[in-house]
Amino acid sequence: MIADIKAFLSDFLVLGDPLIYGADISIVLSMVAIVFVLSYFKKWKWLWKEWLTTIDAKKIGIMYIIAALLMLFRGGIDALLMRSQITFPNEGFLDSQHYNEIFTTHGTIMILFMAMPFIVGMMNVAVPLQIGARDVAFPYLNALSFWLFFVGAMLFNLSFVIGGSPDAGWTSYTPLAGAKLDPGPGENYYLIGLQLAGIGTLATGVNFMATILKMRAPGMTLFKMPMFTWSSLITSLIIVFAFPVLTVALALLTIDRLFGAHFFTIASGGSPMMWANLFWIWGHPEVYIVILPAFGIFSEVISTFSHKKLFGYKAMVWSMVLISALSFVVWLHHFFTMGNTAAVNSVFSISTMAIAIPTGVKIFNWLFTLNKGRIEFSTAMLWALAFIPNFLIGGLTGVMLAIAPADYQYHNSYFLVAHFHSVLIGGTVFGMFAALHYWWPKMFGHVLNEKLGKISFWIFMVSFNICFLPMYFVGLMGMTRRMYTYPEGLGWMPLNVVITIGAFGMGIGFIVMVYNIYWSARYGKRDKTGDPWGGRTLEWATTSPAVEYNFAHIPKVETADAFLHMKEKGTTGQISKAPFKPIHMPNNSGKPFIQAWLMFFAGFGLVFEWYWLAIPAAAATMLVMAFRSFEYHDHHYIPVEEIERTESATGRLN
Amino acid sequence: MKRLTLKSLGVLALFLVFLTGCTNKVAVLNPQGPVAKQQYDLIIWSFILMAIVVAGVLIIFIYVLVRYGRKNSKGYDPEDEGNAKLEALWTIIPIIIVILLAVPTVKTLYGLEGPPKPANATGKKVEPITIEVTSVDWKWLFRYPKQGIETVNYAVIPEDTPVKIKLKAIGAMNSFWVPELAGQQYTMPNMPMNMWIQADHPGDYLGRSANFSGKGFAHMSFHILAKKDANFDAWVKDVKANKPALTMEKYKKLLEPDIAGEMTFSSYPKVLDKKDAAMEQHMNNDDMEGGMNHDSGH
Amino acid sequence: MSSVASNQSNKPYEPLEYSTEDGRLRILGFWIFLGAEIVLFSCLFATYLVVHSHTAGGPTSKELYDVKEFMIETFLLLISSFTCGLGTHELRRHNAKGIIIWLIITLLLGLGFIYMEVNEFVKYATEEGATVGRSAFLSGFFVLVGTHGAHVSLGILWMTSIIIQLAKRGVTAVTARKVFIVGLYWHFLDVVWIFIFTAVYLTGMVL
Amino acid sequence: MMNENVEQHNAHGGFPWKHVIGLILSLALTLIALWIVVSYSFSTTFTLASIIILAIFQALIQLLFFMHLNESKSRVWQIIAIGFGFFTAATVVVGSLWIMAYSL
Ligand code: HEA
Ligand code: HEA
Ligand code: CUA
Ligand SMILES: [Cu+2]
Repeated sequence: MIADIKAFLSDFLVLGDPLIYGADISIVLSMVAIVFVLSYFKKWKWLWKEWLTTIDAKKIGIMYIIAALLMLFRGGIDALLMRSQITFPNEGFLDSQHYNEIFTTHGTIMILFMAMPFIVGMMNVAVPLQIGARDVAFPYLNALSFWLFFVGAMLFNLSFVIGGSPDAGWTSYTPLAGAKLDPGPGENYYLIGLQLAGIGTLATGVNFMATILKMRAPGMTLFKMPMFTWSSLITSLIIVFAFPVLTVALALLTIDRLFGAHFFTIASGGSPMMWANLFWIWGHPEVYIVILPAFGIFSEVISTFSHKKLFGYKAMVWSMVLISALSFVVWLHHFFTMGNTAAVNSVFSISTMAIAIPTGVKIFNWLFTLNKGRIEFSTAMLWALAFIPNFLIGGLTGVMLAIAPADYQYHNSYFLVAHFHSVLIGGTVFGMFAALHYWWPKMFGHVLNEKLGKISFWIFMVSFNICFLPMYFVGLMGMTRRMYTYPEGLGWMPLNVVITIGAFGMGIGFIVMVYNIYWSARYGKRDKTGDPWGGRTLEWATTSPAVEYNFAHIPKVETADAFLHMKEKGTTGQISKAPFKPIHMPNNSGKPFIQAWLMFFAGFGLVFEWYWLAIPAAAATMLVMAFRSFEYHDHHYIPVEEIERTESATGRLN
Repeated sequence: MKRLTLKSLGVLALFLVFLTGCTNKVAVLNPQGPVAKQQYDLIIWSFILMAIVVAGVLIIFIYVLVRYGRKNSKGYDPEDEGNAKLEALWTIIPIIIVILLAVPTVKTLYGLEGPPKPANATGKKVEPITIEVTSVDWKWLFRYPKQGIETVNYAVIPEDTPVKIKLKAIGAMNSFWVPELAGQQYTMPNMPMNMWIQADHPGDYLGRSANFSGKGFAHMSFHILAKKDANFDAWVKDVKANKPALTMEKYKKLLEPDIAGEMTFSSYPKVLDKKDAAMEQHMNNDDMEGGMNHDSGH
Repeated sequence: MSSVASNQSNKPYEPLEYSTEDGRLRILGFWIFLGAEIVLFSCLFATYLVVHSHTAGGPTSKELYDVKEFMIETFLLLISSFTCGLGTHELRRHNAKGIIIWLIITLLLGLGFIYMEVNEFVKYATEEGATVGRSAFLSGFFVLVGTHGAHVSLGILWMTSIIIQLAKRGVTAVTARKVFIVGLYWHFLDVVWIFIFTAVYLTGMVL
Repeated sequence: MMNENVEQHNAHGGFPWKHVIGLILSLALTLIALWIVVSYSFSTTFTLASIIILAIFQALIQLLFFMHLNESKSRVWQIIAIGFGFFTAATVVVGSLWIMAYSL
């Protein structure tokens, strides 16, 4: 009996690795600490009422962003562990299995659990405000999206301590990731964790498309929308049409692994390449999902801090539309080297290169927005400016990869690794950092310290180049990705040392940023006006942080840069002036939280093939949905007195 | 702000040094055969075009920052919102660049389908040789069907001779990459593929798997030894005379997941030749029911 | 009910399900979701078609499919789509009873379809040894057709819940929207079936 | 736009002609497709091409006659959503078949 339990535990828990014991201990300790702090300050009820059951997009956005920062930390630690292992030849810091798990979780977490929630978080924070709406179209669904993402991320991270992490790369190619070559729960975690988060993301896409299409303030025609809203609309569109593909790919591989089907196996006629095909049909649009919102943010930031209209507004919009359509017809460039005919490779080579054209249009429009401007080098602006040359390098190396015969030489080498970090960090991460500094006052009511912000910017940005530029060369020297070690005598060592130094430098830059967050929360300048930067769009028309209902009166829009126009006309006061009408708001609800956690248990059951857990949990999920369907009283009115009280508390009424 | 752009220029300069100077260790930029050479030419051509784009963008970037980055710079115009001519310009130039890239890309793609053209000026046509390359977890098997030889983790080829590589996989996918001789192709179970390599000079060219295949992946490197024609024939003779035969038992052992050193066999089980396709299928199957009579129609 | 019918008498008539902001939003949202569903099914179709010939020595499509069976399944669904449409038609006339009757007929037809499909699957598995794990072709077949079947089953549960709500509350802006949306879903599943009918069954007879 | 809605109203006043026509058309198209296949009198290419075209018409019938794709103030967006869905779907199916042609 005891032996049975022991055997079970040693399978269940990941044993025998000091690093993981360390993680176990720190997880337990931080859990205990959280529970203690919450109980000590009697915050349980507050947590439940204000956060866990909230369906206010602004708060959901903040939760997304917190999750994203935590995941950036986790993914960053993974990165530093990897770098430590491959700095010198023949190191023994991590063994092969461990290294494989780490790059898999690093890539997966960074893209799906860091970049995605960061973006969706920013959309939640800014889009309803920018279009002058009170919330998103489906607030309840929005909360469900968040909690699905959250439990997906939790499930994925759990693999580290229970059962073992996935180890087949974030791309999870079959047959390597199939049941035969990769038995055990690790890969199941990947499949189910991504599935949960992916469904949440799909719902977000639907939600934001409906929000932006239908809930804009009166007068805000499509071509008067702020650029971030435009980018969110187009990103949502890509999400809606790309994520179902991920859903299917994951489901098919799950069915292969759990129920013995033969989609991607080698045996019984399965087609391993079909996985690569489906994965990239989703995967390529995915990289534009994570870059387009960043483009939108750069447009906002560059225009705001050049104190000038965005140059070529229409071209900016149409180039994004074109990018979104093209993003669905280029996926094969990720497997040029899988023996395709020359015709296939030619077509996909050219379609890929074509994306350079609309992207170039955007780059030049940003440059010409700066032109004739009055450039103010705020921290947010520095991130936006640094984006231009850094992303340029990444984009151009992308075009080099798009040349199929040349890709035969670059594919899966560090040249590729360098490319995608250039665009993911130089584009997406820089964009998110710009957004963080830009919208921080809108989220929390105080600005981040500029000096610390600039220090962290310079450290991070310079280290980023020290880290990733040499990677292009090690790639050309023949170093392939996903090698847990390399032999001596190939001349790869010096550059790898430089790369690792850069990686740690980025860590330091990030620490300064975190310190800035802490410092500013305590001492940072409070933003009383709601408009700290001389903003141009509607989110700056309301208070910082925005009140629950966003705007006491829905603003009327006449031009693009609506708020700037109001300021020029002197009509800004109208948004918060009496007389008020009661405001219709949806009720908070615990159901999304509960439903998501039920799905977590269903997922956990599937990971270990414990159907006694999976089936009841899934059934309970359906039950919650049925309850929801029968729920008719899910909204309330904020009475006029309360609006008056809130508005005068913000000092906007007298 | 200037620091940022200067740095980018520095980086560019560094890149140029790498291109012109010590490229011996930079395998991709050191092509040693016609296949790699074609790819190298494309790389250089694309690099030149990219450098032009970088220069163009950086010049504008530096100009606007320097000109409009000061507190009281003249020419501030908050209403400046577009310029049809300029916008047309930066749509058309990229289109031209893309065309300049696309044409040689397509040409090269079709060119790579056949054997490389003879490299030396004599232009004499040489009979290609064929090597069947199979990746197994985690080693490379090289089979010379005509010579009847099998080697592990290294292969010998005659110089200036097109070598047809037939790629197969048992187990996970890998990718066959010898950067100095040719860009890679995947090895895939159930999908035999071909590629060509050719070496201009005798030498020892390092290759490795470029596609992750599990625990032993990092150790999946191999050597391609190019020899003068006569030496190649001598090597074949020597192997035939002095090396052991690959038995079925030994072969099955090789298929087990493990890393291995270099090995040489004077022959391999003939059954592998005959029931080649069926045999690979068999080895790849995880259950035996579908086994040998799997339709290998493709 | 009468209060709803007479509202906004000065404005031109607007179907009830579009009469509130919430209703309009949800209907648009559902259309967008259907766009996503199209892509979801397209991946299953692509996979099925790619592995169609990979039978690994097991049963082939020609051996399995039975014209009579899949034609009956097709007619059941086509007619149910029609009766569901009549439900929406009654909705526009604010006739709760009419809606409920047509929706129940739709449900029965749907149940008939599911019954036939389950029978078909069981027959394949028991008589021909054709299971998901037999070959790539069969994996593709069962998962594509099964996903559609799962959608139909879900639709049945959903429609049942809406019939109950309608019986309890009559035709209001909210129930109208729900009836309309479940109708969209049902018609959509018919569209998917048409493609299954074409790309799986009919094509399976040819190739 | 308002006029459209009025029309909708009238269309729903009496006998559901639109639905009946939709049903008849869809049954007819189904039977034609079946006949093309079971008559075995056409080339494979022609058979496949024609049944695919018939299926697309069927889908349009459902969308227009039963699903009211073409009504409401957001019909542009509805049509774009469905249209982009079909664009992606076609890309996925045709692209995959082309790429994986070696194994068909
Ligand atoms: C934010 C994410 C992001 C972005 C924006 C991009 C953008 C691009 N990517 Fe990248 N890519 C990734 C993330 C991203 N990529 C990831 C994660 C992978 C690897 C995944 C893995 O295998 O793990 C990858 C892999 C990848 C490959 C596969 C390589 C291989 O596996 O061998 C290719 C090949 O074509 C490619 C190409 C491109 C191109 C052409 C662009 C273009 O969109 C770039 C366009 C921009 C410019 C070109 C610069 C500005 C333009 C001008 C100034 C105009 C003038 C220029 C010209 C005319 C050239 N990418
Ligand atoms: C948005 C996505 C994203 C981001 C931000 C990053 C960020 C980083 N990545 Fe990542 N990476 C990927 C996406 C991303 N990566 C993907 C998709 C892969 C492919 C995976 C696969 O092959 O399957 C990959 C693979 C990958 C590899 C290749 C591994 C291999 O193939 O063997 C390497 C190697 O150096 C690497 C390094 C880094 C580094 C150094 C950072 C740094 O930028 C990280 C910097 C951040 C921090 C460091 C913050 C954390 C702070 C602390 C931890 C505080 C403590 C600090 C100190 C002690 C100094 N990444
Ligand atoms: Cu008319 Cu339904
Ligand atoms: Cu891509």
